[in-house]
Amino acid sequence: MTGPLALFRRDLRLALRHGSDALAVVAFFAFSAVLFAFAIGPEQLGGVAAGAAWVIALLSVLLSLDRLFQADYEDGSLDQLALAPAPLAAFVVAKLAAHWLATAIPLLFAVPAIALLLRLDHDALGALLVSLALGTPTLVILGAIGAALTLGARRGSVLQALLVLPLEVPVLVFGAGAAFGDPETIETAVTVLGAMLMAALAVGPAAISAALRAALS
Amino acid sequence: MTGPLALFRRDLRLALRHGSDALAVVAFFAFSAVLFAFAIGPEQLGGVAAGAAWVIALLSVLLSLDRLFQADYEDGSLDQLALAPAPLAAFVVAKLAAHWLATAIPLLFAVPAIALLLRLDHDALGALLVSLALGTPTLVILGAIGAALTLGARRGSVLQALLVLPLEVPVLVFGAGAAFGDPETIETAVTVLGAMLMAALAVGPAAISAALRAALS
Amino acid sequence: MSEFEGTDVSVPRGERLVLANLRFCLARGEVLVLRGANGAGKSTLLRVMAGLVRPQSGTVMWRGRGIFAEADAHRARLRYLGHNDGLKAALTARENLEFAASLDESASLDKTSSFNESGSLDKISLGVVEDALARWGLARIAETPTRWLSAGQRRRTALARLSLAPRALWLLDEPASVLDAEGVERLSEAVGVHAASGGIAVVAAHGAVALRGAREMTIVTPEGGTAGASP
Amino acid sequence: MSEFEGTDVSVPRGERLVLANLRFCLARGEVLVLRGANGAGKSTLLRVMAGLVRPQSGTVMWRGRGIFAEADAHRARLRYLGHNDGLKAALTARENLEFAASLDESASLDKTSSFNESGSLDKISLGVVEDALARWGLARIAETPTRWLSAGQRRRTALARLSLAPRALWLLDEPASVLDAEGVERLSEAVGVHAASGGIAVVAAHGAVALRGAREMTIVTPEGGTAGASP
Amino acid sequence: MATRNLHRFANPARFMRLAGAALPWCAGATAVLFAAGLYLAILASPPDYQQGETVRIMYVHVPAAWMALFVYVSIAAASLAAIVWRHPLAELYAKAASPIGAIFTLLALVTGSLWGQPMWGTWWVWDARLTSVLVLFFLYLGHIALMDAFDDTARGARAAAILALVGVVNVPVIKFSVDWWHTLHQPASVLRLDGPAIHPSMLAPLLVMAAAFTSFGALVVILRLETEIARRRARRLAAEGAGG
Amino acid sequence: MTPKRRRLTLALVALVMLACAAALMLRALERNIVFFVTPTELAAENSRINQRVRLGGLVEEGSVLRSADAPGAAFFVTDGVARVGVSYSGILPDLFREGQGVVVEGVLGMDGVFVADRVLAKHDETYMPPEVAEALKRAGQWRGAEPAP
Ligand code: HEM
Ligand SMILES: Nc1ncnc2c1ncn2[C@@H]1O[C@H](COP(=O)(O)OP(=O)(O)OP(=O)(O)O)[C@@H](O)[C@H]1O
Ligand SMILES: Nc1ncnc2c1ncn2[C@@H]1O[C@H](COP(=O)(O)OP(=O)(O)OP(=O)(O)O)[C@@H](O)[C@H]1O
Ligand SMILES: [Mg+2]
Ligand SMILES: [Mg+2]
Repeated sequence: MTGPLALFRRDLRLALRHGSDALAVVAFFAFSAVLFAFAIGPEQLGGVAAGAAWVIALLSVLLSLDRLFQADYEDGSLDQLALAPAPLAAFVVAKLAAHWLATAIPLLFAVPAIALLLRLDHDALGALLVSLALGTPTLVILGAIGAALTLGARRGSVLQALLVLPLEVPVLVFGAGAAFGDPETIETAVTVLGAMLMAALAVGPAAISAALRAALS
Repeated sequence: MTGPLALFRRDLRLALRHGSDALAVVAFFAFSAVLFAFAIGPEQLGGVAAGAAWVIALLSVLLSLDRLFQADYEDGSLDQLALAPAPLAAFVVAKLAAHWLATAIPLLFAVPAIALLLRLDHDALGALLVSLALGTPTLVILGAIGAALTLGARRGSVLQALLVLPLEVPVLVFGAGAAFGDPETIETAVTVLGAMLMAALAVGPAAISAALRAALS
Repeated sequence: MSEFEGTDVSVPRGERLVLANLRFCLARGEVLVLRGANGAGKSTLLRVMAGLVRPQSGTVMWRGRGIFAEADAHRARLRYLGHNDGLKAALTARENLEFAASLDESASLDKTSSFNESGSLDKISLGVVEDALARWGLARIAETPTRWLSAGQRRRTALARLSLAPRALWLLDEPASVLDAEGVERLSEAVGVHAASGGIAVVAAHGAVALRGAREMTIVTPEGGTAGASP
Repeated sequence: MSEFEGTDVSVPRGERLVLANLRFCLARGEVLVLRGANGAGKSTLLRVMAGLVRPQSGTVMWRGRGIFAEADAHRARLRYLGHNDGLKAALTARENLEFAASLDESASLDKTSSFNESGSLDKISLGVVEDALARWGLARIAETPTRWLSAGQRRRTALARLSLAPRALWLLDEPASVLDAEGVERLSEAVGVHAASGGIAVVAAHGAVALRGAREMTIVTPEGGTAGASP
Repeated sequence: MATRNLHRFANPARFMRLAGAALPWCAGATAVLFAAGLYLAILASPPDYQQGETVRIMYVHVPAAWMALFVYVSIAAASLAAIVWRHPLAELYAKAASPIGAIFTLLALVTGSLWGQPMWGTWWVWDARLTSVLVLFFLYLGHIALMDAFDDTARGARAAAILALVGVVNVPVIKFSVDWWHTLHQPASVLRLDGPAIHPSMLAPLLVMAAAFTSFGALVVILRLETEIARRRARRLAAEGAGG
Repeated sequence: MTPKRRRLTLALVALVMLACAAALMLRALERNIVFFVTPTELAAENSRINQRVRLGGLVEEGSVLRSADAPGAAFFVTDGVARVGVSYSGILPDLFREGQGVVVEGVLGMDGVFVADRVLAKHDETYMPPEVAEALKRAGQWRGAEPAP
């Protein structure tokens, strides 16, 4: 499994060196939170802050996903990955893990600051962090399915949004639910998010690698 | 001026055929509005809808800007444009106009539908439309300066791009102000937005074409 | 008489000079083949000649006037083809050429043009595009998005830009690299016609080239920071 | 004895068959040069041989076993180089090769490997990478991001992957296209050594190739929906 | 040579002979079943003890919802066959069936909404059943869009097949959402463990209508399959003609 | 052999994950993810006061008070254990009647009265002609409307 590990390291390095995508996600997140705080005003913020934070986080994570495989596809790297001895699904997992680490982790670090800005209380912050930590990997996997399916398609990214939207809504509903609710709903929601992540992990890599092979053929 | 006109038509055609970036913006806009409705729940939506709609619209317009010149740069088209007989600044204006038309106009058309979804009232819708129509071109120009500076990204220009970002905040603040406030603030805000657009138009194209030439040399 | 000449051209790349005190001198109707090892600086020199890269020192002149001082005029007289084809993958070969043709039109109206008989702009460029497609053997695949074309078909589409309008200066960076024998034939014929009508062509190339009457210039990979050219 | 063979291979692209009932047959140590006009289907055939494209009909076999049935084993025995170099522009040549080397390692540990003397994985691959860089004349530019390299330097980096680990089958799509004379020399030597040690190489090429003892096969552009190959 | 080119459609051709024979029967069955079903549903069945005459929406809503699910499952099965065995007909079936499935889904959504307004007091709520059916509708749309988003039909078919398989998770969610969650939508009346909770006088028309919908679906799928195969053949011939 | 075993392992891992997913889902479902809360649940949580909630249950028999000149009504919603008083001033759906399932949307005030701004009728899966319903009632086999599970 050195191959996938190497891909993981390479993608992280690209994210750090090039910086554009990974940092853009956090910048986008912070930026939108500030805008939100401005646009909505402190009085009304309380009730909706957690939900808003979730939506913003989701949008930020989605942001760079539509080009997840594009660069590798265009410069021929994807050919090399598809022809490497390790199974393509393993490379997919490595790539998604690197993407998640490079985007979601900085985002999680930014969340407390954002929470302050949006006047989230302590419990809500905890719930938000937990639900984001559990929900974002699922979002990444689902988005990657869309990205792989639409690789080389006409109107790729619109199509991707169309494909991914219905699949991601449930994640958001439970994620936001967890961030909002009382302890008991939080526990339920967290369990459901966990279940969704497991299911996405079980189905995602195989589906993605099948879609990538189709794109290359 | 047939050259810039041809570029304008080509970019629009690419946007419609490929859809990749331009239509994605509208998809993203609709997508986030739906997500908002889900995450916040219809009950609490009323008070925050206008602000949310505005933030989402702005984020959508910003979305594809960072890759505005990337494709042309990588496939060699930018070389051809820089060597065409018409001045590069004219091509830049054509490109930005096409981008704005392909992203902001569909977005403005989508706004009423989204307003329905978010249960916005009539006045807020009007103010939102006006402020977006005036504010988005400025955002596009400022974002394009950043995009041109980061093209071929040596660290220095990333820094420069970071300097451009704060310029967008005032646009956002006044835009949001216009969409929210009472008629009088709206008038002020609209005037300020107009002034900003003029300034951006005066400085932007020259700055952008200089940055592009630097990236190509 | 030298139409296009450069003196003492030095260009730094990264920490070192890629081109150092290089000179060239081209008369009307001349074809220059640039040779040199990989990384010697052929592409860099072509970009200098196009006016895309401004040398750190030295001058590049057309009929005795600096090309950077008269950048607009210089752009209007040249055609450049780089390592990248400069095509949009989503557009067909015809659409790509139509676009290239309309980029020229502002110029061809200003200058004496070879097709100023009559008709609307669109009609003119349509005829020209049709012609260029035929001349490069692209008629049958003109309606396929260039994304699906083979490497050589794409290169031909890029080269077909040469046939859109007469230009005094052609700068071609390894134009034959993925062409088949017939493509190379068409290319050398095109360059021949161009030179015969008084045009100048600078062509970077490796290996044998079938350009009749071409002069060769080898760019020497700089050793110890010094670069030169052996004519 | 034929090691690698294909029978009746047909591949549709768009609405028509690009390859129709094509057959090939390669013994150990054999080098096959694919020829054919632009768009004839050379690249397509190489992708079929790599197992990337599954033909609509026909079989491709290695030692009598279908390559698609044993896809993993087939991937582990081949090295493919397409029109695109498959390099990351932000990484240096060395980093790109290190990455390529670690992609192989899972395989080279499973199989008999030519460099299993000792040392940690990292050390092994470092030595191999150093070696490959030197063998393709890249030592001096190994630390430059490939974004800044010349076209030929980038192609050499891509080719240097061939020297990372021994593979039974090389599939090279116009590998010499932007190489200088010295680069072509290195390439033909590498192919020669590969063939001498029993490896098979399939090389798409236009123009003259300096591959000793190579067999040629021309892919004919299909007319009226029929394609064939003249061996 | 020519036979080899047609190899891909040899199998469908044989199938289409069978389908061609079945077509008139299908058309006849559809006409008869619809006539009987509509008569039973509109004239011959009683009103409900609670809902009154509004209950007649059921005779459209429920068969449409069933068909929406059934067609999706069949597409997923065909997609599996297309991916694993590369069966040419499977891919064609998926392409032919998915717009029909989308229409049935839309019909279920619209009739459900129309029914919800008088019965529940709202056109729409975001409960688990309604939301998951909406997701199904979007999946159908995505499937259709993906099918012809590529210049290469084979590529579109593969992508769509993968999507169809991924989307299968949604089917049990739709079916069991009413049991798993507190939904506004009612639990199952017909397909439930302790027998139908619908009086036979209303169950009979419902089942007849369901049969009518099924045979109508089959009819349209066969027609679409025929046109698709004919179109592909024509395009292939045209391409070969242009080549020569 | 090796690749085959690897594929098998991958398939097994996927299966295990799916099993985990199912297990987690079942665990979550024990708690019943809610479109609405029941009166008992509402009573157990004071935290819900002054927040918007959806409350589901049956309209208690004999509890409905309507005023003659305005639409709307006041009634109790019960799940057989606890009950909550609801006031509503909008138009009621056709199916709203005593003993029938409802979902009401609104805010629980400090005084314990639930002020609804939306009332949705919920009905069960039973369909029959009115005569049959009558007959069943007369025969004493009427199960009546049950609260939703
Ligand atoms: C937009 C709103 C609605 C949607 C999307 C919807 C969706 C569905 C679906 C997917 C099924 C099939 C479930 C299965 O096979 O188990 C179904 C069945 C059914 N629906 Fe709806 N429905 C809606 C509104 C309604 C309304 C308002 C009513 C009645 C007041 C209703 C009554 C029924 C009945 C009686 C069944 C048959 C249950 C069974 O399978 O035994 N639906 N609905
Ligand atoms: N989607 C498609 N629609 C139509 N034609 C296609 C499509 N995809 C590929 N083709 C055609 O298939 C052929 C593919 O050729 P391939 O790339 O294998 O050529 P090649 O022999 O490698 O040519 P070159 O020498 O130019 O590299 C081309 O003629 C191309 O136009
Ligand atoms: N930013 C940079 N840092 C260091 N070196 C650079 C940089 N940019 C370019 N170079 C070097 O400058 C030279 C550019 O060469 P150029 O592309 O002109 O070569 P060429 O003669 O066209 O080669 P080829 O035959 O391979 O196309 C290369 O040696 C390259 O490594
Ligand atoms: Mg070069
Ligand atoms: Mg090729």
